[in-house]
Amino acid sequence: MPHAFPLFPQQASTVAPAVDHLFWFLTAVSVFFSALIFLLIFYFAIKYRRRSQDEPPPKNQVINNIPLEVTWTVIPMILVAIMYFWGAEIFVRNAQPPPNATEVFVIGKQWMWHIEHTNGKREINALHIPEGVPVKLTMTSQDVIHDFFVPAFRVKNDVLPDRYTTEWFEATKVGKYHFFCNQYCGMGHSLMRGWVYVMTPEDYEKWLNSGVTGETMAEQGEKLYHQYGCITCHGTGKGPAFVGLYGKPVRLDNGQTVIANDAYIRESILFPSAQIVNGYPAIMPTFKGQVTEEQVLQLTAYIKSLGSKERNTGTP
Amino acid sequence: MAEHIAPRKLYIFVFLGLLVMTVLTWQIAYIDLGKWNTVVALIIAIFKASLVVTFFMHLRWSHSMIRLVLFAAIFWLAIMITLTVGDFFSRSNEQPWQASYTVSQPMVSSVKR
Amino acid sequence: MHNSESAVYEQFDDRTQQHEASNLGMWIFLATEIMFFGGVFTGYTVYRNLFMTAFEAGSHLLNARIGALNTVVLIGSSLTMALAVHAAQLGKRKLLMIFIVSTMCLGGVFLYIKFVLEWLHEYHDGLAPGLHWTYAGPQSGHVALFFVFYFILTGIHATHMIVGEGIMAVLLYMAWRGRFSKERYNPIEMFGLYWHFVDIVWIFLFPLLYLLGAHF
Amino acid sequence: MSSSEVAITPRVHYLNVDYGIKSWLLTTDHKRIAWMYLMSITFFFAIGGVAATLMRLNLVEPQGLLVEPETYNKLFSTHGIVMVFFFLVPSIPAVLGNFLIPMMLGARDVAFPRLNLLSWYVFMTGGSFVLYALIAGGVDTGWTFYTPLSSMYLNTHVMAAASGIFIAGFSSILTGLNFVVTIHKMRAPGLTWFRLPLFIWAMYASSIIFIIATPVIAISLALIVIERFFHVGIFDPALGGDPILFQHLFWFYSHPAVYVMILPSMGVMSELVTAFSRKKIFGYHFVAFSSVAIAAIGFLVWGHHMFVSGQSIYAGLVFSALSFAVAIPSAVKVFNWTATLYKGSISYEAPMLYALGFIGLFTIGGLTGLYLAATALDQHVHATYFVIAHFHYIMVGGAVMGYMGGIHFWWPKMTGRLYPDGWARVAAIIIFVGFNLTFFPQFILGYLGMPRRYAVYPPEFQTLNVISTAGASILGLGYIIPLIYLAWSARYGAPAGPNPWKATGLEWTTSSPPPTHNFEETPVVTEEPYGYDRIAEEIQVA
Ligand code: HEA
Ligand code: HEA
Ligand code: HEC
Ligand code: CUA
Ligand SMILES: [Cu+2]
Repeated sequence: MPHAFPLFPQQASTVAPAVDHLFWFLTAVSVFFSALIFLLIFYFAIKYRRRSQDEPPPKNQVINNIPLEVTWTVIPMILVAIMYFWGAEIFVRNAQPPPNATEVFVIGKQWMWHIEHTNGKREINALHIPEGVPVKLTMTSQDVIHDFFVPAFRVKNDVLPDRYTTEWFEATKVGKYHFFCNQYCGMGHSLMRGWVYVMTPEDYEKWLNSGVTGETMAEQGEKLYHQYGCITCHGTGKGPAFVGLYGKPVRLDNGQTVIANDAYIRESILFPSAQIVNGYPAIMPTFKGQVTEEQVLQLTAYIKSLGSKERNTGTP
Repeated sequence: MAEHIAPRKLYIFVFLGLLVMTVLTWQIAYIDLGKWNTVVALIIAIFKASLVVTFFMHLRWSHSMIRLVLFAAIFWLAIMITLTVGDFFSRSNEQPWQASYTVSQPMVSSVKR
Repeated sequence: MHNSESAVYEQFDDRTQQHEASNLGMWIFLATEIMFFGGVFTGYTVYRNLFMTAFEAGSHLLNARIGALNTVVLIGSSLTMALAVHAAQLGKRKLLMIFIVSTMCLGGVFLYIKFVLEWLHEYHDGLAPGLHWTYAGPQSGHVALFFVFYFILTGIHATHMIVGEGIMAVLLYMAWRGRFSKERYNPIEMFGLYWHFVDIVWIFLFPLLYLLGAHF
Repeated sequence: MSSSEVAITPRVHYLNVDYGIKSWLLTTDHKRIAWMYLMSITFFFAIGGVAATLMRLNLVEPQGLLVEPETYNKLFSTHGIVMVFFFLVPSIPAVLGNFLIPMMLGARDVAFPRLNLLSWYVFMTGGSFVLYALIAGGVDTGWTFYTPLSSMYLNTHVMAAASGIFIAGFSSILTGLNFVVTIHKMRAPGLTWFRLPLFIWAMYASSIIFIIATPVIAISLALIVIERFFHVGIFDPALGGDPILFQHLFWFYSHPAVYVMILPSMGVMSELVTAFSRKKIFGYHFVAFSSVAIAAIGFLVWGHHMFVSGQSIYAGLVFSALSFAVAIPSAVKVFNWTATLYKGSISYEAPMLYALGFIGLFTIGGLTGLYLAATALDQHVHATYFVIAHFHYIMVGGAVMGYMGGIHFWWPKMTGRLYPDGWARVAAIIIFVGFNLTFFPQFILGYLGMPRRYAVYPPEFQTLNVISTAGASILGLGYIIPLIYLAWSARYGAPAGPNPWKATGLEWTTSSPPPTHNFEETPVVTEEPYGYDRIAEEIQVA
């Protein structure tokens, strides 16, 4: 049976009203021009209809009017310029997560969403977030391209294999909202969806700490650090120490300097030979195929937890 | 036909020019110019190609429409390459992966063999 | 049948119109070829800049001397092709045939070097991604990417050359049958454009594939 | 036409000079080749339409009425691939362009008639590959073939479908090449560039796109086939490649390709609007150059399909700005057509109904394109039904309407016979109503957030989907009616006479159907096109 049938999506994030304002502006422009053209066509079509088959075609036809041409070139130009800057402003804002945002990690795979919070709490096809707090998703895929789309928040971004993309939002209304995989990813594409639960910060806190395995992502990462033998090099000086690595510039042996962010650490684990730290031999084996994307995120969380204090080793 | 017939000698000279430039580009590869190696090699290649186009392909004696066609193709190819490469090398740190390649002096190449 | 006197197709008014039309058509075709190769070149440019060191390592596994040799061979064939058109313009049938044959031979030499002295070796050395890949140096995956582009670019180029050899065989037959004359040599000229274009592609492929990074 | 004139059909014309299957399959007559294309693309349109019908039926139920998601994926892939590459891209160029360009230029044929025939064979070869892929089990890549899904994960008939499009691409290239050379070199004496009908300008602009863009789709699909076949990583990140590179190459073709679909329709519009309002086109130069501007700028905007793909945001901003720029020449055209009606002598035969429908629906489709070009809005509506509605408004409401209008306008010239105008008007109105009912609800669905390519969907979207499906059935009916009466009229229609609409243009000066070489003698052109004020005097004299 047909459900209640909405005509406009809920607004549940800080950017949603901004996007909707832009939407209504474009709609106003569109309605104006469509109406203008429809009315003119109807008016001309009736006023100048051919009254008899042998009606002589009009003479002295107006076929050029430069001021008119200029007008209807310049006015649309001004309008699209407004649309452009308006859209760009929101777009750029959407591309910059606030530094204090709560981090959540999202892994897409055919055809489910795997979500992990920094304290180690995991969920599948569901995302719990607090109201009024910016949340940043760090997303990656284990197979093909997916896309994480929350209509009520008016944001989406593709989720790519072998790469991190991000997306952020600040929910403004407690409730339950759809999220969809919005990039065609094969057979189960339309089943790859779930719910975002926006909770009051207190409820969220309660939810977050209920039924957790007891290990945060960083703790799990530390376990892996021992389990995969990272410690045999990185704890012994054969490889650079991790203390204070995160977020700091690293000098490479080819003279370049890179920032040790999530992507760099991920690459160091999966493709160690791509970038070699200056002063160290390229002996680190690749862990591609051994550690999952999830474990990479945990290792990264561990390295992050070691802080970005001044580095005492690593870059001679 | 109202076609221009170039003297045979011209073709031989062009050929010799191409020959010289081939040897040149090959030998320069053994000199370390840093990132300029590729640039120099490409410049020489462009010179060679223009020789072939101008003389062997008779562009010099052709209708300007033909030049326009050639120009258009090169122009759109340049657009395709520029805008595509432009995307890859302007990705910000938040969308990293490649970003770490471009923090500083991305073009330096100094492989030790 | 069109003999050399009535060598104008019915849709054209005269020979100048016909010649200009086919010349323009051929150049437009070459424009599409530029874009066709251009797609691969775009990919190459992107990856080459992303994976600079791997691409240079890959390039060093190719034999620049053979590449240079092949360049010379192909330039030579371009010369003989230009001379073939020249001979056709002057209506010298014998000379025309000689030059077509020499172009075909030089093209054959190029293909021989390409297939037997290069591809076969690379295949045996485990440098053929997807078929036989044993390279174990650093960044093996990205070196493989270089070789993928190497094989695609040289492969498309070689395909063009093989097609060219086929067309030349037909042209040779036509020349032998006396189908060309001072007035009617359009096909030779048009084919010349094609052959020179294939030469130009190689002129770019040689430095881009063989000469990456310094070879000292 | 006035009934006093007796319309006569010439005794010998291009359709009856010879008979038999061979006289068609080996013909080099551009007019017969146009017919072969017409038959082929109608066939493909039916396939695409059947797929669309099944899709719409399936979407009546949130859980899917008919098929499994797997089959649904094959349906929309088939629909997109067939409709774009085998129906709409070749539609106006290969049918009307082939038929009309030589005639409008006063030429005996295109510059390379045998190449023209070859392109039809190439097209059909490509088509058979795709048909094979469909019969053998289908393909479920979507028409966009995004990697690594298409190259590494799907095990349907991706290679056959990709090869089919690769091959058909060469047909486009050859057609475009033929047209450009024809327009440059085969114009009748006195036919200078600014005396050309605007249809020719539009065809010229789209031919440029054919030539420059099509090779790129060919090579990108070839790369997919190579990646699939050899398992090497050109686009697959697991093997070192980058999937976004594929998207760049794909859209470098596919965005210009959308203008290949609309420009010819715009050309048809300029002919129809002038003929049925008996007026010279308003702002000839602006309409002519806007075609070229659309073709040229259209090459710079492909990244607007990739705003949220992981492309650099700076690139996104540049592509967004350029996309807005390309809207301006389209706006100029719409305004000039509207102004052409001013003080005209307007009549409403079926082609004109299609033309007015085109202007309205194209305006809506184009304006919603602006929503998509605005980066922040696209971040919400990208890959939702809003996009689906946008491009169906332009491609079905615009391009297909233009195609239908053109077919109705030149049908008397192609067959020498008139179709029943009453039926034609009814069909045009049914199509218009059905169309809006089908696709307008999709704008709302899209903004609500319903993703495209969804076989099953949340129940609150059901009502709008049901409305859309209801519209689609009306629309489908609307397309079947012309099929019937046009086929009927080709045999039983009244003779049309050389110029049933009293239109200007060289094609109307020769008999209907025209003789094999179009004109008894090469026409000489002495004035600008659309000289309806001159006809005014002629009619008065008569
Ligand atoms: C014939 C086909 C056609 C045409 C002509 C267009 C024309 C335009 N398109 Fe469309 N488009 C498609 C077919 C087409 N499109 C398809 C098939 C897709 C989806 C592909 C896929 O993903 O499967 C798509 C997707 C698409 C996207 C990507 C959406 C997404 O996936 O996120 C964008 C984004 O910018 C876009 C923008 C535009 C713009 C700005 C125009 C402009 O050219 C429109 C210009 C026209 C007008 C503006 C109207 C007339 C003007 C007036 C009446 C005057 C008033 C004007 C102003 C105030 C400016 N289109
Ligand atoms: C030129 C292009 C074109 C045309 C004409 C159409 C026409 C139609 N399209 Fe489609 N469409 C696309 C191009 C086109 N489409 C593309 C590119 C996509 C994206 C695909 C993808 O995501 O990859 C798409 C996707 C698409 C979707 C979204 C699917 C999804 O994302 O899940 C839908 C849904 O409603 C749809 C519906 C329709 C309908 C109802 C028509 C109707 O207008 C069709 C009406 C026609 C008929 C009903 C047939 C008429 C009948 C006959 C000719 C008689 C012959 C039949 C017999 C004798 C048996 N189309
Ligand atoms: C055989 C020794 C060895 C092992 C085992 C090893 N590494 Fe390393 N690692 C190195 C060396 C040597 C370097 C520095 C050279 C380089 O960059 O490759 C390094 C570099 C790194 C870096 C970059 C550090 C910087 O300062 O920029 C990270 C991150 C890293 N390793 C993570 C790991 C993780 C996580 C594991 C376990 C899953 C691991 N390594 C296992 C030897 C090792
Ligand atoms: Cu995952 Cu669609
Ligand atoms: Cu587009």
